[in-house]
Amino acid sequence: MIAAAPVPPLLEARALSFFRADEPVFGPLDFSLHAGELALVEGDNGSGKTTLLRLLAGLLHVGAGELRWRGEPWQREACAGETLLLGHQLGLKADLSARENLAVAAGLHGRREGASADGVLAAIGLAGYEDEPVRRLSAGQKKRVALARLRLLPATLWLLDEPYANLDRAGIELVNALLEEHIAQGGAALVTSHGAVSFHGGAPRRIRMHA
Amino acid sequence: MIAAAPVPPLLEARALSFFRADEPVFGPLDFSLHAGELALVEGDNGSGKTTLLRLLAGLLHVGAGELRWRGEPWQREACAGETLLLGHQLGLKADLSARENLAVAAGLHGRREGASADGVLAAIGLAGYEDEPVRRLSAGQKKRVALARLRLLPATLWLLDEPYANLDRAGIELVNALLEEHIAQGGAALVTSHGAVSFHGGAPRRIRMHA
Amino acid sequence: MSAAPLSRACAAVLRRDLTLAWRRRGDIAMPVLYALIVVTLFPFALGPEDALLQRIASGVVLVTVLLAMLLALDGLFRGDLEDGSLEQLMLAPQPLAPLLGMKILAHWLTTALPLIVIAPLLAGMLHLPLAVQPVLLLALLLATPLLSLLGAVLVALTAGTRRSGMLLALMLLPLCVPVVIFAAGAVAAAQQGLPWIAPLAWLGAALAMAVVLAPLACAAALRIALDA
Amino acid sequence: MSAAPLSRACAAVLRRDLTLAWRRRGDIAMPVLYALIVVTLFPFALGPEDALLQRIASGVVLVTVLLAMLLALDGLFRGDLEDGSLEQLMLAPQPLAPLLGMKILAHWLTTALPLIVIAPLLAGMLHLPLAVQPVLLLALLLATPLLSLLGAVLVALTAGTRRSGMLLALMLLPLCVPVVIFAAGAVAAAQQGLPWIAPLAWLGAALAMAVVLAPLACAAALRIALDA
Amino acid sequence: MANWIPLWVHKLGSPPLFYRFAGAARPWLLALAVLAAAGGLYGGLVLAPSDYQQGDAYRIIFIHVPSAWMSLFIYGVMAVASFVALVWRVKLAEVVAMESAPVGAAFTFITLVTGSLWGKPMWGTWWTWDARLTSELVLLFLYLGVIGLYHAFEDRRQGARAAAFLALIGIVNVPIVHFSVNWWNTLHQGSTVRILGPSKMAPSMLWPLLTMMAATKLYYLASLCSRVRADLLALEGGKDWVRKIAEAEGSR
Amino acid sequence: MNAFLAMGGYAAYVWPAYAVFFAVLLADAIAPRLRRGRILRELRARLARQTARQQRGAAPP
Ligand code: HEM
Ligand SMILES: Nc1ncnc2c1ncn2[C@@H]1O[C@H](COP(=O)(O)OP(=O)(O)OP(=O)(O)O)[C@@H](O)[C@H]1O
Ligand SMILES: Nc1ncnc2c1ncn2[C@@H]1O[C@H](COP(=O)(O)OP(=O)(O)OP(=O)(O)O)[C@@H](O)[C@H]1O
Ligand SMILES: [Mg+2]
Ligand SMILES: [Mg+2]
Repeated sequence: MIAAAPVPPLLEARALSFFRADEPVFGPLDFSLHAGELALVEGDNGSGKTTLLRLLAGLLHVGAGELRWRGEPWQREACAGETLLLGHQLGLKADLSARENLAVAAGLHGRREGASADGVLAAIGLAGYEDEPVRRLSAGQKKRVALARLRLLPATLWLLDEPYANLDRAGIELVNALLEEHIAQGGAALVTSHGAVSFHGGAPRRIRMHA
Repeated sequence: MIAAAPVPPLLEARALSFFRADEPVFGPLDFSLHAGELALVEGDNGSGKTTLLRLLAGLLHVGAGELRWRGEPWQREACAGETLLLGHQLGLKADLSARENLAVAAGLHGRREGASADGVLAAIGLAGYEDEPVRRLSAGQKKRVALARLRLLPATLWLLDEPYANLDRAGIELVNALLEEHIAQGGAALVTSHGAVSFHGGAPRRIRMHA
Repeated sequence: MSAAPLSRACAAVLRRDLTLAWRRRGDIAMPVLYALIVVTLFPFALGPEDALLQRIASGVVLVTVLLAMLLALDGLFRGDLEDGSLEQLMLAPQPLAPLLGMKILAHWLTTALPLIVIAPLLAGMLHLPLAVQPVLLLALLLATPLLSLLGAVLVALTAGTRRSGMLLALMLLPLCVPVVIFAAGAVAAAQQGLPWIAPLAWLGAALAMAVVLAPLACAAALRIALDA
Repeated sequence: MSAAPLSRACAAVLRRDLTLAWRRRGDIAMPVLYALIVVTLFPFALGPEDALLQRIASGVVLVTVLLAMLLALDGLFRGDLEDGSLEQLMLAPQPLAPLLGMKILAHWLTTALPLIVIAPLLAGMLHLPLAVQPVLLLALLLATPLLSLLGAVLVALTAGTRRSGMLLALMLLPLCVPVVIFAAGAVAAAQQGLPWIAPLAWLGAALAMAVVLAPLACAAALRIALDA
Repeated sequence: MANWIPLWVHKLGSPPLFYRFAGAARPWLLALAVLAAAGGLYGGLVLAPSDYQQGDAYRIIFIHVPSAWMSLFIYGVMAVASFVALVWRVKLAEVVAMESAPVGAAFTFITLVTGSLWGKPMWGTWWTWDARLTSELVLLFLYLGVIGLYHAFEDRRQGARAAAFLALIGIVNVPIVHFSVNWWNTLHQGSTVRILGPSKMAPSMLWPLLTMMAATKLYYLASLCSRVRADLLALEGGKDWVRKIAEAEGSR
Repeated sequence: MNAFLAMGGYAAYVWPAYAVFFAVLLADAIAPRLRRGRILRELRARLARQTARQQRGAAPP
């Protein structure tokens, strides 16, 4: 599947860079990501990982270089329904329960066939917390609710910014399992992380950012 | 040093617990910490690690049980000058530069003999960023500024809540080096963390929290 | 890969915001209390002459309601911005404008509507003649959604900045002035027994235009404000 | 293990807050602009009769200044609370009350003082007689720090909550009322050529008491509000 | 000899005991309140003659004045309970203070509405910015501030302590508001009020008034009992005695 | 009786005043009862959740 196929890559960056106040935040970057692939974005603190992910999600403008989506020039409308971003801020309303938060997300993105909010929450280790307002959850429990969203909504490309932070060991296993399942179903993912990621499904691609 | 000495422990908890809405957040907890000791607080997400550290810092009230400081009943005034807390929120003003942030902290706590803001920042890997407003730093760079504060201010007891989160490998090494130095100088520290902590100076004590 | 249809997405956003408002129903009461308080302060500051108060009643009520709305407007996107849900909304597969329109509608329902409901009480406390009150209500019913819509665009523009509250007030004022002039004009005309339809018709026309254009402008402003 | 002496700690806090205010000097202008806007709206809402405006001038200026201060008060601890610096302040080795006193002082210097500076302009816009203006200024000089101090206690109480803004207005009103009565009383007396010292003397006495007690109450309130 | 008093107070301070005590006392208090109200209203509305100046409109007095007194009295109770709650951290005192506030607000509201209904025929206006009326309005704001602050907190006990603090600051304000009658010498409709000063009041009007006063006090106690009971259940949700009650009611 | 209800021409003021008095106090009396029911219902739900959690915790995941 990764072989030089006639299928264009899902996402392709050519000499991509981003500028803040005319200074490059990350240098010209070349990479491509096919369906069924996982890429790790690596780099020291401040090297621009978060910035890259926000750019790929469509929140920031491309500074220079080119970005292609399934072979076409990248456009927000084309990939909005197929991309999910998990950022430093989780995007959960603290006053709503975990279940209600998932319902809102499903109202916008639709839901995967066969997936239900309660089922996803149970799978992620939050059974019994469905009706608790998110504000009462600890840092790691909140992160789990955000991960549950990934599993509930349909999407091809996942952009995960430090998904392992704040999670205990069981939580880290869970993220790995989620990623494996997603990749196996033909999805793609871009993940930033500092810790050693022990991903089971083969060595992931690596994208290095230089500070 | 850890042997049954006549010196009372720096910090001692007896059947300590904390309640929210009359439900225990963490169970009765017994531990003691001597000068020159490091204790790791371990537990799953939501087991009450953050809560414990905030309680020990004096931000929360003891629910039940007893807390002793150098053999005396714990009192805020007695240990305020000797305790430093590094929480999920770093306590940095985003509009001030790293150097100015450190100056404010030193204005309140005084500073260690021989330590200077610029020296500490350089040691922590932020040379060249002294005058950058903190808002322009990345997640890991902010964390480093907060760590620099630990090194600048005099204190006996450090309470560190997930100090490794958001840091790259060099940053993690740095935290370990900081801790070793602090312990070697007769300080004590309580550290929460999920990741495997490879602390060089001997096996640290462990305090397990049960969810 | 089936994004939800627009109508379902709009319903989800509206329901979400109304649920959130209901969870914090104490907050709904706050603009109302604020208005009540401001109106209470005036007799203390001006002295309690009934004739004087009656003369300025409609003006004070109008200004007060606008100020209370202005305060509440500030929070239109703040919460969503802080916890990252606004980003998630911007990444939704549906066009952003109608979703924001729903947010504005929910905001109007939860802040302006309660104010309109107690406006007669406020007016009564300042001895506004009973006959003028329907006109005041009509003016408020047209003026407040107009302000909500225009305000939302400005709130969106200031979303990326920290100093939003006051900046917002500053930017909203030039927009407030014509609205106040027309609304006060209608009430004053009614108080003097003159025809008062014309100024209200102008307000209605402006409202119709704003309903169409403001959500689009709001979406564009938001994308600009967060692009950094 | 040498905690800094109290005087140095106070200086550090004061310098920090003034530096922060200077970094965002745009924000300092905001209450001023807000007050200007509110005062501008009144002639539009009431119609431009000079006699009427002159009659209500001092009252409107007083209420406006108070409302602008109230808005700004809301942010007294917000920033520090969000980024965790308030916690750090509470964990400082010095007693909390004087440090908070410094914060309140800095806040008064950066929000109320600019308002007092432009108060003559506002009063002039509404045709307040020139002779009365010194009394108005004196009243404001006594009333605003009093409100800053009392307000700080209430802001501290709401520090742990989300819905601070409007709730604060509600809680502050009963404290505002006597202040407004005395300040307006002095100005009204001056406008009628009566002696106006007595009400100002009361304000001064209250201020002296508040300077001593409010920081202590503020510290106690903050510890209560953040204990969860 | 007098030893049993503090002991008794201490015992009642324990939530489960007070819960049972309040449950037992409430029906009696409520019955007495209804009885007194029935008697007072019969005396006030039927037996008492109409006033030579105000006609029958004065009969509003039998609810207006007791409510006005209660609005001040309850604030006093709330302030005392708040003080106890803050200084000794007594849970029951927190609950009493916080559950008094809504009742006090209700009586304040009644005073305002009945007063303004009385004012229309007597003064020709529903509302006027008289010092006494205004200070009653400010009292309502004080109550609402306490209630609002209490509910603004996530943790109920913390909210109770914060609101108790506010109630105490507010009590400083009560005399200020009261004296504002002197400082703010305006229309001062108070003189109309004095026509019926207690000394001048005929006994046939006085006894229904006093009976109604007793009725409102008893009602307050009854209401407080049921409110405190509900609040204790919410606060002590983790304790066994509450669980037993919950399970017992659930199986019914 | 009619004379009593007419209140000497002030019926429009006296009776609404009494109505408000009783309505407000009635609402005040009913509110804690409703709240009590709600609290107990929530408590039972929480207890059920807790036992569910404990059972899961006892069994290995
Ligand atoms: C909204 C309007 C009104 C409000 C808020 C109000 C408020 C009060 C308050 C707070 C008190 C208790 C004062 C104290 O014990 O210190 C009181 C007492 C009283 N009010 Fe009113 N009142 C209003 C209108 C009226 C009217 C229209 C009348 C009759 C013309 C009236 C007659 C009385 C009388 C007779 C007392 C008992 C005075 C006494 O204790 O000697 N009130 N009112
Ligand atoms: N809002 C901002 N304004 C200006 N500069 C910024 C802003 N946010 C980040 N930067 C700068 O841009 C660079 C890249 O930041 P970014 O947050 O993308 O890094 P990162 O790789 O995610 O780092 P970390 O691992 O610490 O999270 C950093 O040097 C930082 O100082
Ligand atoms: N503000 C709050 N109000 C109510 N409950 C809370 C609050 N904060 C945390 N909790 C609850 O208290 C428990 C302990 O939370 P705490 O944040 O101390 O956990 P933690 O061990 O730090 O977890 P994590 O590793 O996820 O950070 C959790 O079950 C959480 O749901
Ligand atoms: Mg980052
Ligand atoms: Mg934690």
